[in-house]
Amino acid sequence: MELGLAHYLTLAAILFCTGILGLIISRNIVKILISIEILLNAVNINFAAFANFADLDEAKGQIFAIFIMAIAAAEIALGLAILIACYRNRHSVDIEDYTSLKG
Amino acid sequence: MDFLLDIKTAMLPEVIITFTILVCSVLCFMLKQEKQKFIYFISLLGVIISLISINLLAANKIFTGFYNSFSSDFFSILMRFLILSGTLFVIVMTKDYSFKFKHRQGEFYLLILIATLGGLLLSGANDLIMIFIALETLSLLSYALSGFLKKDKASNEAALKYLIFGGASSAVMLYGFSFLYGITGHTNLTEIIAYLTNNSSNMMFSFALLLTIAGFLFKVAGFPFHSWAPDVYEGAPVPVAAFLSTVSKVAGFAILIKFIGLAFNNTEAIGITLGLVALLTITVGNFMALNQVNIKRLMAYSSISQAGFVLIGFALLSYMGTSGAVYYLISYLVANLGAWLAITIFDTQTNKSLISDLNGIAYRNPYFATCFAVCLLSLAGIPVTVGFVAKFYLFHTIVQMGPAYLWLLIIALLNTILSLFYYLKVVKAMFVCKGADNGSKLNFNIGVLSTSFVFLTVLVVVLGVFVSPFINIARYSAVVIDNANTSAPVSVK
Amino acid sequence: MEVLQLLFFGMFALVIVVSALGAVFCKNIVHSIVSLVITFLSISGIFVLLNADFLAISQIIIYAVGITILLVFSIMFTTTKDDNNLWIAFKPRTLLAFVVAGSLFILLMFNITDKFTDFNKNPKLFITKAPKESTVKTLKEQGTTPIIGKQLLTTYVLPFEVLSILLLGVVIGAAVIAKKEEIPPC
Amino acid sequence: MEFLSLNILIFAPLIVAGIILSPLFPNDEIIVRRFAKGFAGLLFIYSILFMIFFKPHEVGYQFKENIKLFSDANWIEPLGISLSFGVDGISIILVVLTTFLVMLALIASKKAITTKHKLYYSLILVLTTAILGMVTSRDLFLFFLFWELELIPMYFLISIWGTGKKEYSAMKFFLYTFFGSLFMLAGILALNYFHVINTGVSTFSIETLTYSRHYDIPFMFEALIFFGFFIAFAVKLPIVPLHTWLPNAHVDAPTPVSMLLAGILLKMGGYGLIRFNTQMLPEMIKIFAPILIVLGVINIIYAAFVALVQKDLKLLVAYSSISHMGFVLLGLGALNVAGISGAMFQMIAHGLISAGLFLVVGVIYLRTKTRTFSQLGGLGQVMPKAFYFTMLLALASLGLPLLIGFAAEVMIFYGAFTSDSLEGFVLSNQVMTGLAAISIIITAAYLLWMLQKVFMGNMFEKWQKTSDLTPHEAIALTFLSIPIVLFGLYPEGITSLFLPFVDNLVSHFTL
Amino acid sequence: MEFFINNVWVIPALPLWGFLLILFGRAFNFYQNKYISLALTVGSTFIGFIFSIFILLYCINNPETNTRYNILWLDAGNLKFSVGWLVDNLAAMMLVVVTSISLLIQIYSHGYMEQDKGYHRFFAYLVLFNFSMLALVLSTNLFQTYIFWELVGVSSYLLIGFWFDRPSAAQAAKKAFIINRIGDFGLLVGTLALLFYSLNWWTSTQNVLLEFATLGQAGSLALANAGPVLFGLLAIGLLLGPIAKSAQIPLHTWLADAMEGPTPISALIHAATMVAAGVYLIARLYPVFELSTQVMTIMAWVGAITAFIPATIAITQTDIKKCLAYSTCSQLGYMVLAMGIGAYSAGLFHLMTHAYFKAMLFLCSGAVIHSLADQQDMRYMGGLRKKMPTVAYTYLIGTLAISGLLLSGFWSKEAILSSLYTQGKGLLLVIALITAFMTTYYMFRSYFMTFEGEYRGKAHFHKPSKVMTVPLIVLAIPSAIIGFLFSGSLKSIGIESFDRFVFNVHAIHGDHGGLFLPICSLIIALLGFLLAGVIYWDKLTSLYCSCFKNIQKQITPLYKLSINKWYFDDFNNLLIKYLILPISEFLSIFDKYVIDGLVNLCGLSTLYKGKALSLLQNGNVQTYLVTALLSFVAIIMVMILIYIV
Repeated sequence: MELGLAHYLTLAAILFCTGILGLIISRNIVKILISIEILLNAVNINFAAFANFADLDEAKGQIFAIFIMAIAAAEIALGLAILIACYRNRHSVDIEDYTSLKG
Repeated sequence: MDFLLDIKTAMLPEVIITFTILVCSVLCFMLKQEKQKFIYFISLLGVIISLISINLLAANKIFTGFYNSFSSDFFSILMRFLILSGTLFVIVMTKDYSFKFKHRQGEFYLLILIATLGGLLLSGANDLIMIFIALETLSLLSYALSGFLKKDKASNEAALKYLIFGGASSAVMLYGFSFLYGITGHTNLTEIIAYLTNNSSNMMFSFALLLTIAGFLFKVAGFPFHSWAPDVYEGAPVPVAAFLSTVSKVAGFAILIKFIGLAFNNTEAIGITLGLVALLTITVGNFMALNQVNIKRLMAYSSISQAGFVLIGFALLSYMGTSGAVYYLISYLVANLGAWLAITIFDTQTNKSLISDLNGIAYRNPYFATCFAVCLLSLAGIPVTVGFVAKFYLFHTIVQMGPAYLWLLIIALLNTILSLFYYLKVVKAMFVCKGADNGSKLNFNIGVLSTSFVFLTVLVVVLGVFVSPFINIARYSAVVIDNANTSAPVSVK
Repeated sequence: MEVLQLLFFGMFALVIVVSALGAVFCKNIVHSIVSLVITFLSISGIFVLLNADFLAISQIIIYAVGITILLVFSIMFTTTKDDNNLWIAFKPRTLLAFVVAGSLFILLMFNITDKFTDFNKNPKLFITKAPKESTVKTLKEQGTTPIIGKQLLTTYVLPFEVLSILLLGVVIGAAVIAKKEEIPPC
Repeated sequence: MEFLSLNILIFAPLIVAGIILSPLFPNDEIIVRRFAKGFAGLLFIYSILFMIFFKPHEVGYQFKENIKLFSDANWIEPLGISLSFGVDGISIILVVLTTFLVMLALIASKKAITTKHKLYYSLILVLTTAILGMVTSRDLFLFFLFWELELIPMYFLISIWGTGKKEYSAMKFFLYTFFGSLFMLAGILALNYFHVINTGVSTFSIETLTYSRHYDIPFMFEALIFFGFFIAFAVKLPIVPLHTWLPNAHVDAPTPVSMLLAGILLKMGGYGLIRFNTQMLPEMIKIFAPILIVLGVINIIYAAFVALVQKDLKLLVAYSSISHMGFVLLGLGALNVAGISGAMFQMIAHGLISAGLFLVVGVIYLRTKTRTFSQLGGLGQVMPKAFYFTMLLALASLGLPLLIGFAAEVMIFYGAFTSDSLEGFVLSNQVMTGLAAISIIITAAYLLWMLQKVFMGNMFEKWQKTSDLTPHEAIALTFLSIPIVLFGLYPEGITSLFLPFVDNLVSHFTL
Repeated sequence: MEFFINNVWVIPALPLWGFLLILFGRAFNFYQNKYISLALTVGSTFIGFIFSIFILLYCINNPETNTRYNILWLDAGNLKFSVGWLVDNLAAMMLVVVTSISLLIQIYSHGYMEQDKGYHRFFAYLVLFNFSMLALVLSTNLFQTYIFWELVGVSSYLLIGFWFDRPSAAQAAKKAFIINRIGDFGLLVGTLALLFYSLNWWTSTQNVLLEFATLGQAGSLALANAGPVLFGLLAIGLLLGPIAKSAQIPLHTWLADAMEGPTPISALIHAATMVAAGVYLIARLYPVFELSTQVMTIMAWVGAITAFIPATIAITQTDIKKCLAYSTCSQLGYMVLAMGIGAYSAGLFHLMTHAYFKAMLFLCSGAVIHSLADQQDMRYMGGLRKKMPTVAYTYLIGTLAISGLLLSGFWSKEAILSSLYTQGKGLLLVIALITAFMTTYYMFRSYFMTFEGEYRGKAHFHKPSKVMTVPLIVLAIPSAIIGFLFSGSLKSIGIESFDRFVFNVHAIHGDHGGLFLPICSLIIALLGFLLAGVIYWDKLTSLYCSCFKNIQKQITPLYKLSINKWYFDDFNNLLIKYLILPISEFLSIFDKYVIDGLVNLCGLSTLYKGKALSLLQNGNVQTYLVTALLSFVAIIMVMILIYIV
């Protein structure tokens, strides 16, 4: 049995689930941002796979993946800026300390 | 493909906004700190011009620009009008609030304008990528905006939570987009609809649709993805909270209706699930709001439950339902803006946002209290205001859909009582409870902020009386979306 | 040829999964960043397999290099003495997290393989259309860049322009938030 | 004749309330009160003109109005809602009763209200508009709008000027009635839905939905609609299981407000039952009449027994008004001319009497600052005028002949006894009316016990120097006792107004 | 003569007019002078008296008069209630009785109430009572009677509670009104039932609803429709009204307490007029009662028991007014007994005679009390014959009359006894005779205790004024001779016997059973006189010998029974305390805690649900994510389920 779309989709699904897992489990904020990146990468694989098997003529999937990469970069930049601002105020990177807004 | 034609017919407000963005960004760098106030006038002017430019657009035909990635029909014009008026009032709010930003006021207006541009594009976007980009501009900029008060721990925390939650939900949405792309092979909505009309939709499609709707539910603070809203509204600066609860919510609804349109012709499974989500949103919003102490958190939960009501309109999967939802959206926007204006006035002058701080204010500032009470009662759905007519019309549309939706009607009706309880709690605090007699008298003199607040309250009452023009607008826009979803793409450029 | 491709795919997939799990479950943040970089690189390999070469390159440039440097810088800024025990929160939500991840995976598989019936390599749910030989020719000679370039500036010109404004906004926002407050001279 | 326009009658109080609230109106208490009282008097005279020019024998609405806002189309054209008012048999008398009681409430609120006068008087006037609008509206949506509008001023009136745990009871009142009105909303929308299905035109006007309804609604839904309206009016006209808001609201409301609450707001329940449940859904009322009678009897007996042991004067009067409103239900259940006109008459009679009783309770509370029976006693020697007025009111309330209460009770008793709506049930009409008749003993018992405990017997020394009625209260009480005696002696005065309407209404059932 | 018949409405209208004048006069303080109120009251009653005399004369010479006039008062669909006035022999007789007695009592009460500060209020109430009594007498149909029946009850409430600052008076007034109300309940339900079962009679013949003239046919139709048992119940319901109003056995306790009111009131209302209204109503409803024999026997037995028990109680009474009250109660029993056995005219005849001498007795006791500064207890009186001879002698005439010793009481009581004899009701006859014996005993006992022997009281004595003694004398004349006048023995001079006059309607005609009965009743009366004299008269106490003493001891349980008024009062209080109040106590607690509790419960439960949900919002973004994704997965599952199903 040779390489098909299903393999890529399963790979993307596995990666997506690990990203979600990491998102919820990790206590370090940097790790949370990392898992968001993993999520976005999983989606990229998905798009690339569909582009390859469905329409290589216009490769719309790949364009979408490129846009996603750009946005992911922007998001991680903003995330880290906010992280630094948070760190400057609370000197901690642990998500458990950022629970003052509740109720 | 001359873009000028597309711009003139479809995208005039977006262009004007981008122009103001560029001018402001230049000014931000050039002007020194104390002259930053000048940027306020520029951005205000830009928004007003784009507001005026909207009615130049042809309202009766559907125009698509930029390779059908952006289409402006009557519905998107209406949504853009709402978004721009929302931003107008948010900018007016920030004028007094900006003393808190010390020497970075210019950037705030800039970010607000870019976010509004995102919202405008979102309401007209017709292509999956365009939707994603517009949505992300709106979300990323709101993360930055909500974290604007660097020194304030709450604002930081709010931004952090908003970013993490937003990142996750946009990833889920993207995953849905990828499957949509996988099934249909196109990224353009009209083509997807065309593909759907000629071959039957399968479970995978509804699954993909639900994934995408999850992303929009985040934007609109619907049931599963609502828990970020209270913390962010409480932590973020007040104008940003107002921005989130009005502009970004309207933009979210604009795009949500396009996607629900996809489900119009296929299974009703989506209808029932959406109905369930809508009801859960209302009930969760109401139950949580019952014993809130902070006025901003209360407004957050109230906006969640109001979003639930609009979602009910969409869950009816028919043009009647959408017209009910659109009219409800208009009334929600006006009343919510009024309420947030009041909170800003109160917050800027007393820097407190607990309900108990509002005690007995009606006897120190009668006009402020009455206006705030009118806005709240309109949200609750009390007679003379627009909220009452909106709720009545929404329930009317639910009943028109026949007895199958009786369960929807009953639960929505019961929830109005809960919502009444917590709105009355605030009104009670203002009028009935004895305030600390040393409470300072808010200076509610004639200023831009107070005039716009009074204007909005008057609008709430006037809209409650002159109802038929706005119901017709809502019905016409619902019809436009309905045939946009079902019929073949009008013109592919 | 098919076997070679399968071999490569298996190798890449394995590395991706292991390093992704490593990035999530490593105790020390630096280890997780290193495993993250490995994931990015192997993903770009996958892209090559999917004959999306432009994508692979941009993946390497943006992710492997750009974002990793950003992460490293931010770690340097925010190292506290007791940060290395920030591993996994032993709270009920971790259990729930496994439940969610598992059920989501099963749901995805359930849907992709159309109720666990269609396991062949190209599930009929999704369109499979062979490319025209003109695109195959351009692919062989110049790769996917001209296709992407043409598309970017024709059908997707509006998102492209808006992206620029978005990036402008994010840069300003990030700068404003991250900049250290220095008392203004005047 | 043309100067008589309902719009002026309904919206004038709203405008005057606006004038009073506006900053340029002097904030001095006396001017505000005089202005409000003068206006209320004028309004009353204006409504009397309506009554004079009203032609009872004309079927359907009179003085019809349809306000068009800046366009020739109806108010909300897409939904078929029209801002239309009109007066017919039963609403003309309620309009006059409302304006009359509002005038009296304002006269009596000289001493009862000490703070925030402008807000108080404007809220009372807004309340008047709401009630007048509710009684005269010819459109279901409009009726619902005024029904909800009336809750806000009542909420503020009770919670700002009330006594005791006023916020709790104001909130309870608001939410309870709101809960009821939701069922009515569902009913209204369902009616409109069936109209749209059968005729394609969406309308909310009462006339089209009652008279020109040729299609019939499936039984199940018509029963649900009936049930919806019934719940809303059951909460308002307190029917026993849903009545617990009334004692709280009455005990904690200031005197003029509880006068209005008992005088008019309870009548809205009765008016609604006649207008919507009986006129609009005749087949359903025939099926549900037995339930009405049973509930009415329970109401009468239950409230009368509970009133026997009340420790608080105002609670006693509150439970007595629940018992009297039970008579209205009994009359309605009889479904014959005597019963329904008796119910209508009882509403007016009870309106006047309970307003008077609450005024007297207010008078006592003002002077003695307590309402519990244990501390009151022998006030008759110190306040003879108040004693005579209370005795007149108490006797009228227990149905003494030649006073207004008697004619109403007699009509209801004769109507309920001779009606056959309880055919085939184990407890026939006769037995139920017999049970209801027991109430004349218990009512006499608790009212006279109240009179004896408060006014007769030896006096507490601390009430030595309590002053008798002030001229304001005396005028208000005389104004109240004139109709009580007049219409007691000559009941035709009122019955002639709504008898043709009731004849026409009952003709629907018998055919 | 026609003039008087046609505007009979003047008789009740004048008192009403007087009442309104006094009311508004005093309310706006137009006049303070007492005499104006007096003039208004006495004037209106006097004119009424003249009118009724002429009407009586008119009725005597044409006995078949039955003029009626009705106005439609309340129209309710097929039920048309009307009000009007009816003149026939019975009404004429009652008119004369009521107007004459109230005229004299009003004059008397001027003297009695001179110093009282509530003078005007008293006369206003008095005139109101007059209006309602006269209107009751003149009413044409049962509905109108019900109206004035309650009005009379209210005026008696007002008058009993005249001195409302005295708690006992207030309590008595309330008790009187409530017991009357129980009677009204019976009357109301009876009338409703009567109307219901004979509805088609009234609606078909188009005449006035429930009119007395055609009540007979309606009654028979009702009997046919309802069947004997229901008709019996209906008749008992109607009977309940008179039982309460004329203080028959179960509902008689209010009459004794009603003595709290001023004495002229006790004389007017609780002796002569109001209590007689019950008997008058029985007379009016006779065609209905006649139809069912069981009801007649019940009525007879109620009358008999009411005659017997109060008599036993009156024996041990020390308060003079209470004694007279119980004697009224027992005489009323006689009247109802007479009505019960069909002796329609005998009952009415006794009513008339009793009205006069009982009113006189009360006025004498009033004079005594007034002169002894409100001392009512006979044990502190005595020897007043010397001090006020007129009052003493009139009181003696009254005692002779009531005990049936040759004065008017003898004739009417003898008529009742003879009809009892002819009807062959042995047991009832025995009871009647025993009561007659006891009546004479307690009447003479009260006479001897107050007027004979030496003065036992401490109160300073002052002579009763002229205005009080003259009415006594005037009243003494009718109470002495009216019995003989109408007994039929003067047929030759043209004065018809009472039953001929009133009787034209009903044919039960009792012929005189020879001389045996009168002699035996005279003997019994003498025996009673002797017994009272032996015990109380100072001249005869010497005969008091030991045999009486042990009899005294054996009958002590009986004595205790009569002192406690046969425990009726205690039974009523127990009934209320342990039956009615606990029920309402339970209901009010049930209402406050259960129904209200439920409402508060659902209010609180929503608040707690709110709190529970907000626990979920614990601030940690990862919990938000987990909850969000979990519920999202659940929603997808739901969607898939719907999809598959």
